[in-house]
Amino acid sequence: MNAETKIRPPFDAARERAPFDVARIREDFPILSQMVHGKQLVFLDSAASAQKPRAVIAAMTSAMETQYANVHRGLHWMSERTSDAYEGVRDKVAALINAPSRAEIVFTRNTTESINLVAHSYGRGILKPGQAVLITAMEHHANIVPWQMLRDAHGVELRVAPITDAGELDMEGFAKCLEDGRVGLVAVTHMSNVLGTYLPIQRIAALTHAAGAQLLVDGSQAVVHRAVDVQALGADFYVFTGHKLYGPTGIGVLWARRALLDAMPPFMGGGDMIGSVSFERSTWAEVPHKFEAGTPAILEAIGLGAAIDYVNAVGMDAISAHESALTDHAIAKLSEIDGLTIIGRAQDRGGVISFTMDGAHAHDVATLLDRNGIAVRAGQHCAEPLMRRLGLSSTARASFGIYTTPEEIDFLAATLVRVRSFFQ
Amino acid sequence: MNAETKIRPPFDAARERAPFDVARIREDFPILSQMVHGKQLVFLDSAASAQKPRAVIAAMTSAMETQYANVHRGLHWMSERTSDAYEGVRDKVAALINAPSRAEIVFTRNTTESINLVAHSYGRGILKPGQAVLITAMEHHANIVPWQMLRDAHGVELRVAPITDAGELDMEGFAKCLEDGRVGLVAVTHMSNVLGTYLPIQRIAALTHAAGAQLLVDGSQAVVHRAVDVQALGADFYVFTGHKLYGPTGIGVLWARRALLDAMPPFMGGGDMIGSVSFERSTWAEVPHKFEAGTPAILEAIGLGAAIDYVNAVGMDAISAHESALTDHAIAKLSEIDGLTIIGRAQDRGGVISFTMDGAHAHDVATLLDRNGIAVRAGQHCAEPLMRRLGLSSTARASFGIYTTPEEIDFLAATLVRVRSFFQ
Amino acid sequence: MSSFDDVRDLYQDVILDRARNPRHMHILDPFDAAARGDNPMCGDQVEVRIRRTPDARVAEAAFQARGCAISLASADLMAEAVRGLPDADIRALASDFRDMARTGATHSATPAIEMLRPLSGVCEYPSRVKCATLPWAALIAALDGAQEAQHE
Amino acid sequence: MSSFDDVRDLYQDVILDRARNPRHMHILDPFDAAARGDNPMCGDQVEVRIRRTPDARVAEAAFQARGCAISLASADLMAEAVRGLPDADIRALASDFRDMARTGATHSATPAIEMLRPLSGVCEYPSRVKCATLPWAALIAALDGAQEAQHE
Ligand SMILES: Cc1ncc(COP(=O)(O)O)c(C=O)c1O
Ligand SMILES: Cc1ncc(COP(=O)(O)O)c(C=O)c1O
Repeated sequence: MNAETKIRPPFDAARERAPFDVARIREDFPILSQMVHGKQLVFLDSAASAQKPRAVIAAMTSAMETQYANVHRGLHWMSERTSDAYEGVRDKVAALINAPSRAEIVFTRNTTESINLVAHSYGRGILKPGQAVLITAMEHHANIVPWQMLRDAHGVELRVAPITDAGELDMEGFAKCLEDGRVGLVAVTHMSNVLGTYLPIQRIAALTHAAGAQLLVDGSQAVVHRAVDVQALGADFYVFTGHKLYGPTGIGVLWARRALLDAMPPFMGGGDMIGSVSFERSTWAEVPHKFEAGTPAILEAIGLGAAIDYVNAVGMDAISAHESALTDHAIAKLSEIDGLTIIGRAQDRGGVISFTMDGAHAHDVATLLDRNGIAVRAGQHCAEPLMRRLGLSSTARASFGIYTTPEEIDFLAATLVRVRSFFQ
Repeated sequence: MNAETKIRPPFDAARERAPFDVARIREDFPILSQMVHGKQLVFLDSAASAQKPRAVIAAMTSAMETQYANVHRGLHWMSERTSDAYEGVRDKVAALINAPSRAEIVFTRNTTESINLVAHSYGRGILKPGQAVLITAMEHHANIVPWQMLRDAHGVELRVAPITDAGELDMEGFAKCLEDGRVGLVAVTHMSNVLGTYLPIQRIAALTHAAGAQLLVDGSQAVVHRAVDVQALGADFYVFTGHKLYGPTGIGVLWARRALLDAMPPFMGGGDMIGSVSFERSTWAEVPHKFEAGTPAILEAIGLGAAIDYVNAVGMDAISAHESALTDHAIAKLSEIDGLTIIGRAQDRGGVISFTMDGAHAHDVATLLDRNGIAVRAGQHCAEPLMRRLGLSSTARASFGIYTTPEEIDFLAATLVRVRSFFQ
Repeated sequence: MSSFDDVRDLYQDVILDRARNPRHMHILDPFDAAARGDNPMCGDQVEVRIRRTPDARVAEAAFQARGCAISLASADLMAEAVRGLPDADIRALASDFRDMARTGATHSATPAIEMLRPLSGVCEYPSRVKCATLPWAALIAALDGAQEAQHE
Repeated sequence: MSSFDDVRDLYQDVILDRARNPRHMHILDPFDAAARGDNPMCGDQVEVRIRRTPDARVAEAAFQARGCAISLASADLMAEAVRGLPDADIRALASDFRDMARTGATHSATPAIEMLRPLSGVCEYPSRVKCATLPWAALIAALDGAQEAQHE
């Protein structure tokens, strides 16, 4: 944690010391005052994508209005300033996850591209046919399909570690998957987007490394809800997506240890990622540029930087405490509802709650909630194999963010009671 | 053009009939009133990336403030409306380039990703080792490096069609490259980002198809300056990037004929691109979704839609006429300057002018211009092999946009005269 | 207490009743054609089976499904509406139904489409339209001799 | 007429003079070590060659280059500044120079760094810093026995 403190930019001190004030935070999110079907919006779909604070909108607007040009290429003022702003976000990301070096931060479109990049460059470049990739039974499609494509193209095996009925990783089963020493890469979610389960990454990392494999952690959900320290976790790759962290769409992050990035061949080719180009042969730029072909998502990186500043100013620990309290409150409230079943009961869990309701399909539940202004998600949540494992075809899912209030959860619970009687 | 007229959304009629009024247009671009080094900004680097009109900024801001959620996944109002907005942009893009179907419009990050997608999915999926990809000697790195990587991974040959000293495609040389019938794909720029040259795409398409190959056209520059009709051109793939078309970064387009997209395997795997997923086997969604893995650049697509509405409202033909006049004016003015050489003298050319100056390196020229508020680019312009072909190590490049004025060009010319004497 | 008045255009009594007590949700055996429809985004699945009359009309249709009230009610009403119809009429009906689900309006006013009209309210719920049309996609696939409806 | 007063911090007379008439831009042959530096973004190239004294100092340095005024002047002043120095001093000088190019300030005030001080103005022009440091990267590569400077 020392390194982290050193790298992190100074917070707005006044703000930092202020107690967590959700009413004040809500004022930072213009969309929260919108009406939906004539009702006040109650946005409980942050796990799919979070809303954006004014600071993010302002940062992007201000760049477009006052300081914009392509990066890395220009000798003129606008280009220099824009490059500084873009590159500066690498430092913010590095500090956020306590990465040892800004050069290890690669910008992508989203988590999905980050994982595909690794599946392509590390998968085809470093893994050998016959080796295996190990995932878990609770992964998002983004952490399944790229490995299937790698398997089919490159002849690696895809293994799946089992989970328990409580929705936790079956650690014995996981260890067994590593036993034959053929696993080269383990790729697991840090927090399940369906069950809310946090995986014990440090233990997983120890087992993974003992088996001689590398560890990729999908931080899409976790990085939003908790302070993340990739070094303390023992991850080798860590990926996440900007739009769930209150940032814009179109920007994601791949962090990997420098030695891995250096060893990996590039993913896409084009401008900005080259050393020199001739028709016969090209050489690659140093990391991270080697992995950023073409004009990057400049404005989106700037927006992500503002989002990181924002959560830092509020304080990741305060956010975490707020969401923990909300989650406990929600579990208590929803558990009282007759015929409602909460899916997953992991010890260590975050602000994502999936549930089913007897006699009412998740779609119908979601539609009725929507007509009351409440946005929840219903379906398979891009985790079809997990749903199959749980013996479910779909769930409704309420997920919380920095701006969620206990009153919203009470309203959700009250409305669910009405939904239940509507369908009975 | 009939189909085009039919598909295109109705313009703001009043605006459409108004004569092209550059002063009024400039008011739509807040950044143009910025000062740089205490001087009025004269932005002549639009070919690297264009500035953004208020309409684009407003569309993105408004989405974030009033109507945002993840797409394709939600049953709630915010998600439905956001999906409609995102999907609606496909229609706008299809109309812009007169694509036969909205399902043929794939959103990517930028031109570079679009070409890499084709190099990967069409290249590895359809082309056979031993076949060849034919490019030209005036391509941007984005249309060189992906094919080199394909060559090295998949055993196709990379051929390069020669250009003339005037900076045009050598049509005889091009035809010769097709003679042995081994070329499976031709990939050419529509307009050179260094020379301003437009390539005769219809003739190229005829030769390409006669040789049994498919044609990819890199429209990064052309689509900004001219009305593009992919069907009239005879292209099979057409790619461009949003940020040069007055849209945000982080969004690009791949158009391809449906039959090609259907035949191509996916590029990246993850959410939103699947039919169904099991650990054993996954199936893919229909096009275009098959090629859009993960949360797309939603806000950026919305911004691109606003940019397309904007250029439509001004009128692509009016823009084209304005820029033609500017280019003629600039060529006349710059040609008067002693010791200044304009690079390339193609018959059909657009608003991008590269030049060198005796006794002054392009960097030094760019720095001195910058100190006078004038943004030009200097260097190799991501086209190292072209520079080598021209026997140059770098050029300065002035490029024009919808907001460029003759007075700005006069100021450029006058300042260049001063630069020349400074270094003499 | 829980009237949800503003959703009664979608969840009409007929729909709720059919969803709770579908009349045609059973395994038809023997059968002459069958096909599945899947909506992988949400996990809905339906299998439609038909038996033919000697003159190639649909003698009976039945389904098995996992899905929401809208999809169950739609499947159930569909099974009833297509009984006794020749393929051509069923195709026309499917197309009219699809339009109704999207726009609320129909081209014809046959008894069959009238029976389906309680589902017209779905047009106000764009993301639910697929729930209503999935059984029809499966039925048409069965008529076509396909095993699976195409993903939309 | 064309004073461009505000760029005189960068383009001092020494710089313009050295760029126009470099004293050390020639092919040194024979030589003891050589390395290239490339800036592919902008097309600049430099090759630096050195000849050693019997006691392993730099007897002479010379360069061939294609580049802007800043890079030519920097290479030319460098060739002069490192003459007679042992490797350790050259490395220290290179590091001091790099800092000066970035920040305008130096750690030392040796005659060698003083000779390079006219280039300190480049710190105000962030995208030109590389132009000034490229010859130094090539020189250090030559001292290291490498053939090419690393891309930054
Ligand atoms: C002709 C051409 N092709 C490709 C590109 C690459 O575009 P992007 O960097 O947005 O991928 C550019 C612009 O840089 C270009 O001018
Ligand atoms: C755990 C997890 N992994 C991956 C993803 C994919 O993120 P994206 O769609 O931004 O690539 C998500 C979110 O959808 C997620 O929750």
